[in-house]
Amino acid sequence: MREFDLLQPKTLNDALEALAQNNATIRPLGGGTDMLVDLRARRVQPDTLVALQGVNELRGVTRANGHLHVGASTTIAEILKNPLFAPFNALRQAASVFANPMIRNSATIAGNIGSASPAGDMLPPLLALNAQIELVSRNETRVMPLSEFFLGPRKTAKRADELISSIQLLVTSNQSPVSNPQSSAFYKLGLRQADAISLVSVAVWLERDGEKIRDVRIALGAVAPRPMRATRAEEILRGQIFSETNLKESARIASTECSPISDLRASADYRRRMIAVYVRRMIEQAWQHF
Amino acid sequence: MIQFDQPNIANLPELRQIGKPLPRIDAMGKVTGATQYAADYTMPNMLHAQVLRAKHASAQILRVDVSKARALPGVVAVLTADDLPGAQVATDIPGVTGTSKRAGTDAPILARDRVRFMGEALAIVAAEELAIAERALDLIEVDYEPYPAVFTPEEAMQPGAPIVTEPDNIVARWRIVKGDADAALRDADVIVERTYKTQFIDHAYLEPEAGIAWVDENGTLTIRVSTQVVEHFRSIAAALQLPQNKVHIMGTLVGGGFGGKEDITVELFIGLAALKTRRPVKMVYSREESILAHCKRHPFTITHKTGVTHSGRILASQVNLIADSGAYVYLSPYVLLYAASSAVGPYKVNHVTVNAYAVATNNTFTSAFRGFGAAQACVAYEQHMDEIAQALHLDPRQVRRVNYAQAGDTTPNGQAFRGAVWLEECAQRAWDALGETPPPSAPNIKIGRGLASYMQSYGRITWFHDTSQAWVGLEMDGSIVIRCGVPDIGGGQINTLAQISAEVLGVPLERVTVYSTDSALTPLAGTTTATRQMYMSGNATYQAAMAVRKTLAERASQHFECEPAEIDFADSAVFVKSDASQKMPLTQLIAMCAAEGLPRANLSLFKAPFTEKLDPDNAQGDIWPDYTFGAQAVQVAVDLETGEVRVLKSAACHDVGRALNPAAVAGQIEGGATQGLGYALMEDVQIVNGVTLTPSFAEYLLPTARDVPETKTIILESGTGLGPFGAKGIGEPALTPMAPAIANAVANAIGARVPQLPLTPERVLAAIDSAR
Amino acid sequence: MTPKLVKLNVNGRAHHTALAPNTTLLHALRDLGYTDVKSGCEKGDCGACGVIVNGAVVNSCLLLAWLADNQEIITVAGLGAAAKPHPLQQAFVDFGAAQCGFCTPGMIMSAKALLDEYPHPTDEQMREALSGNLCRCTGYTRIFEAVQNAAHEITSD
Amino acid sequence: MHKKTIHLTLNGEAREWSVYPNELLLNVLREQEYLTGTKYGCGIGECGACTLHLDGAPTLSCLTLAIACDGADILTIEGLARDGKLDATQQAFLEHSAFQCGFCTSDMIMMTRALLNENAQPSEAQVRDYLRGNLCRCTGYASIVRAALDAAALEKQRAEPSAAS
Repeated sequence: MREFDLLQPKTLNDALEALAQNNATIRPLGGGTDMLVDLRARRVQPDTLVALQGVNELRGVTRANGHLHVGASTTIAEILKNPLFAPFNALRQAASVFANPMIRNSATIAGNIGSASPAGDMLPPLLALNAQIELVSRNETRVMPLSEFFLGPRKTAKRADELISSIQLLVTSNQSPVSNPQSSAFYKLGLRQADAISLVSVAVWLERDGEKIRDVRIALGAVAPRPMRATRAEEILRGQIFSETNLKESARIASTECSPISDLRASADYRRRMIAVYVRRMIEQAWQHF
Repeated sequence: MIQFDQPNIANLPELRQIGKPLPRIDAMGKVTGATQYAADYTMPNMLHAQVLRAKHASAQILRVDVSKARALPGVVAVLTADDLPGAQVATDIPGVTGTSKRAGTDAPILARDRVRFMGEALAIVAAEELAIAERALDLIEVDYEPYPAVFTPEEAMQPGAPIVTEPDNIVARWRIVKGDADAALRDADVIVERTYKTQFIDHAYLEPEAGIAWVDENGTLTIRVSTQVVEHFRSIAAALQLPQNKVHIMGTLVGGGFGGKEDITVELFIGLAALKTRRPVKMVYSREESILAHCKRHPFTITHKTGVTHSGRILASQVNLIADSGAYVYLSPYVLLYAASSAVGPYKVNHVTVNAYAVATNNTFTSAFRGFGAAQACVAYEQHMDEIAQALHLDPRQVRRVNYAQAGDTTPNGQAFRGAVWLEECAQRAWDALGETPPPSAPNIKIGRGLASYMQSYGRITWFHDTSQAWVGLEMDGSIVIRCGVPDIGGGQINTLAQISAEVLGVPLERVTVYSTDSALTPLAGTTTATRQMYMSGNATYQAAMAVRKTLAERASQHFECEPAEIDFADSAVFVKSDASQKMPLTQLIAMCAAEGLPRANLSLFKAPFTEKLDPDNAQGDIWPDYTFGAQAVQVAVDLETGEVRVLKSAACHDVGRALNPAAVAGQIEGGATQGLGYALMEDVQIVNGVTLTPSFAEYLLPTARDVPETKTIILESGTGLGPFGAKGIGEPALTPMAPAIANAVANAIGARVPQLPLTPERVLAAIDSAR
Repeated sequence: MTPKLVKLNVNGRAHHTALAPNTTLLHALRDLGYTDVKSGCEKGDCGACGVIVNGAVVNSCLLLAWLADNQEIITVAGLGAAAKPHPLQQAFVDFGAAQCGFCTPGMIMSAKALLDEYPHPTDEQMREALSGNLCRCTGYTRIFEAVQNAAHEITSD
Repeated sequence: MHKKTIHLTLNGEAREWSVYPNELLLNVLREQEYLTGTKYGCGIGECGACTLHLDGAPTLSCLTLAIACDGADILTIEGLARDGKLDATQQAFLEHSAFQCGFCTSDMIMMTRALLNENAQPSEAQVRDYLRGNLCRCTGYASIVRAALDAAALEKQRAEPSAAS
């Protein structure tokens, strides 16, 4: 494997200092489940890695001010186990089919986001849940919608001197009299039953108002250079009665909004078709959850 | 779960350990991590080797400059073709293909002027550390000039196609003629003609290829290697120009073989490096290297043209087979023979013509893989049986039933089936084990069922004149020592020998130790290939143990004053069958024999049936000692909107003759079926224009624990096998029928057929579309 | 690339060993003699290198050894030996769950982590827990039997 | 206890060793350099099996601290043959089969080499006296003494090639 120096800061300040001092060949290291594979394959060639494992500020999941703050180092396994994630069904479903249990014990939420693979399993549910991402550097902290974070395959809005510090999700309660019930669902279509890379993935989030879909977000994975929202497909449903016709039309529109490629796993045409099938199925599933 | 049935056990002797699912003697080492595999051995002063591999599928090599690599501190040797003039890997079986070996058959150890597939070896680096060896590879400069290439057998057979290996691209052909198929087709009520395709697949043993080589103080090159064939010491000696008695292969327990460790892997690279550096040299393939550069299963295109009567009786078959041999020949001629000879399956067909070709291309070379051509043939003939039934509007099981071969019927080569041929019995039981068809779980789900019967030989080609040897001895404390050159690749090869000797000599299994897999120190037992070790080395061990038993029984009969036939052995004691009070510890008898100089050990050689080569005009003649028969039934659920397939249930029924260890037999059947499931649904080494698109386990998909269905394994015991206690081989047969059974089940569910493996969701959906 | 002295606590024994920053835990353990930890793919696809670090089963090929400094590591050899095997190990022997044996160490570690979390796992939980460990020989059926029987054995004690 | 870095020449090549103060030269050679030709026989200087040349002098490596070898020139049995050609002492031991089990052979050869460096024409008595600290349990020394004497003659012959022809 490539030679590099490994820094093991104990505080966020030290980590950010290290990133600020160094040039572009420094990279943060989370769970390592992507980074070590990339290092072996020479897809990345850093001179220095900053291991975030020992930085306590990046750990922990807390609920405050109506939001869930998910520390960057939160592992995928923790998303499955921690009851605080219970309201976020799509995120749980994605975590449950994320790679395999061993990888889940190491891989972190920020690592999956930072890798910015178009097929990253956690990304569509986070988009559908309208997650905010917090980026920190020595000089500033900025928060942006996750939808603005992904720029292209493995390209993000994060600068080399920045770290993902947390993800924030809006928590609402189905018991609350002031908010409408909400539901979400996720599916990954792969070529086997476990530990598969997605051919397509679909996450949806619904807010219900009687027989109407008050609000909806649809996010797609592996069918564009970056994980994407199918906003035109959402428009078909938003504020409308939940109906078979609307559902089918929305699914059809979603399949035209994406821009998949053909590769060794499937053709672009097949992927488009599967987007239509699974957008419809996931909306049905989320609706049935109410 | 194993169902266990013994319908024909009356002719078998009383057995105390054979037939019991005893824990294997190699198991404890494996579950505690104590077992040392090839990559686990280190030696003082050891170097690490790495191989530079070609980055083009077809190119002339203009220049290989290793000077910078040699200059890197820590690099001890960099070897290229110039360091080993003339050295070649023999890829034909020496001395058995007879007449003249085809030109261009051998593969270079390191390419000199030309590379023929992407991944071909160009140079070997040996360095003090693995990281240094890897860095040195980057420093080797190679200039290529692209050379015309061909990537499909169909193109490679065209006149004017680029020649991959001289003199032409057709590296092997077989033409089998039995009866007059042309004439018989004219009498048929219906003719069904279909084409089926299979893909490249990878053995994907969990243990990558590995070995360590050193030259001892006597100049003997010793190679400790993960291999199915310790007899490679002979071809290694030839390639490295050493006397055969100066190459010593010490095998290890092998972390999975499946045919992929049948050809030479690291041996010549580390052997050469050790000879040059006079230091121990270790090499372990990366997973990517294993997938990219070692042999694959042959893809086949198989066309059946079959004439049948309205009642489903097959009158004649014409079968064409084309196999992709990749860039070198290796075992292609034999893989092709297995496929050609089993082209019409276990059915009685009086008029058969088979034309089979193995064709060189600039793809990764192909060679042995569990099922060895016969598995590919089964993918075609069993799907074809269902398509015949469909054409005739008959139940596929009925069409099989009227055509199943019986004992005395012959293969396309004219070889008669012997012993029990329980095709119908196996098919019925496998089918019944599926139980009731459940209702679909959703409106978009269709449930389908499929069946496949098969025949698969066990034992090597009989004109190879196969033999095996084993040495069995009793120690003074009553423990048993077996010495046998058998490589254990995980199928329980060693345990089988232990269990046989334990049975014959009445000693508990755990008191048997097997010394195995050493070309210099254990009697040569032949390859762990061709489903032959239980049959060959099992019989050799049985013979040797029986010889020891005979000596001991005679001495005991003197002591007890009875006939030797009255003596029996059990629980480390010897006794008179009719009078249990007449008994002594086995150790006492051993001591008596030792005091009198009577032998307590025996070296025995077992010979398979020997035959002459096939008639060159029509390929008539015997090819194998015997066949295993069985059937696989599966139930699948297909999503009609997405093409996703889930196998819900799998039921296998095989007549194994005699299950020496039912747990081990069931393990073979379940593991083989799971490989067949991968073959059917997800495994695919995609080589496009010579480039492997699936270089790791992220792209090359194996079935996981979640992919295997509810599984039923039914073991039948006809007792008519040629192995010890009437056993038949089950290693390869276990895999063979699974893929076509799944293909038939999917076709049954969707009313259309995907003629190309694997059945990806996309292909299945396309077939569903076509049926609409 | 300066090596650093790392303390690896493996199966209850402390090792102080100088390691370069790019050494994976897999190679560090194998170099220390823990060859029961197998290398099958070096990219987290096969699970043969599975070990338990601080209670969680991970791919040791994807963990830099420095990050395991001072952590508690358990390999299959640490679960038990022939003289006193762990119930999982005994069950793998008794039910014929090991064929070639190369996936067995990682498989048992995943099974161990499973039973630590779910003493009576459902079939679903078991299959999911083992889904990162590829086996090419057994077809998993015998492994499932062994794990369920070991679960029974452990909880009935 | 801290390791110290030392530099030395081993069989003609420069070496940098990092050694603890209590490490024996014998062990460093065998375990770090994998030069196992130098043997462990008793650990207390009674048998001579660990003999090598330290700055030209025959030395018991089991009684020598490695850390004391900073700047030293060490020759072991592995460094004796040059350019693929056996040293005269090795050639003589080979021709006289001056070994049985072979375990003392390295040290006997290294001692003979040292002897010839000091005295190109030793008498039998001088040979026996020189080798008195090196034990052999197999040969009874007769063949070793013959080999040592012959080595002297062989070396003389090699030095005067014309006289040999």
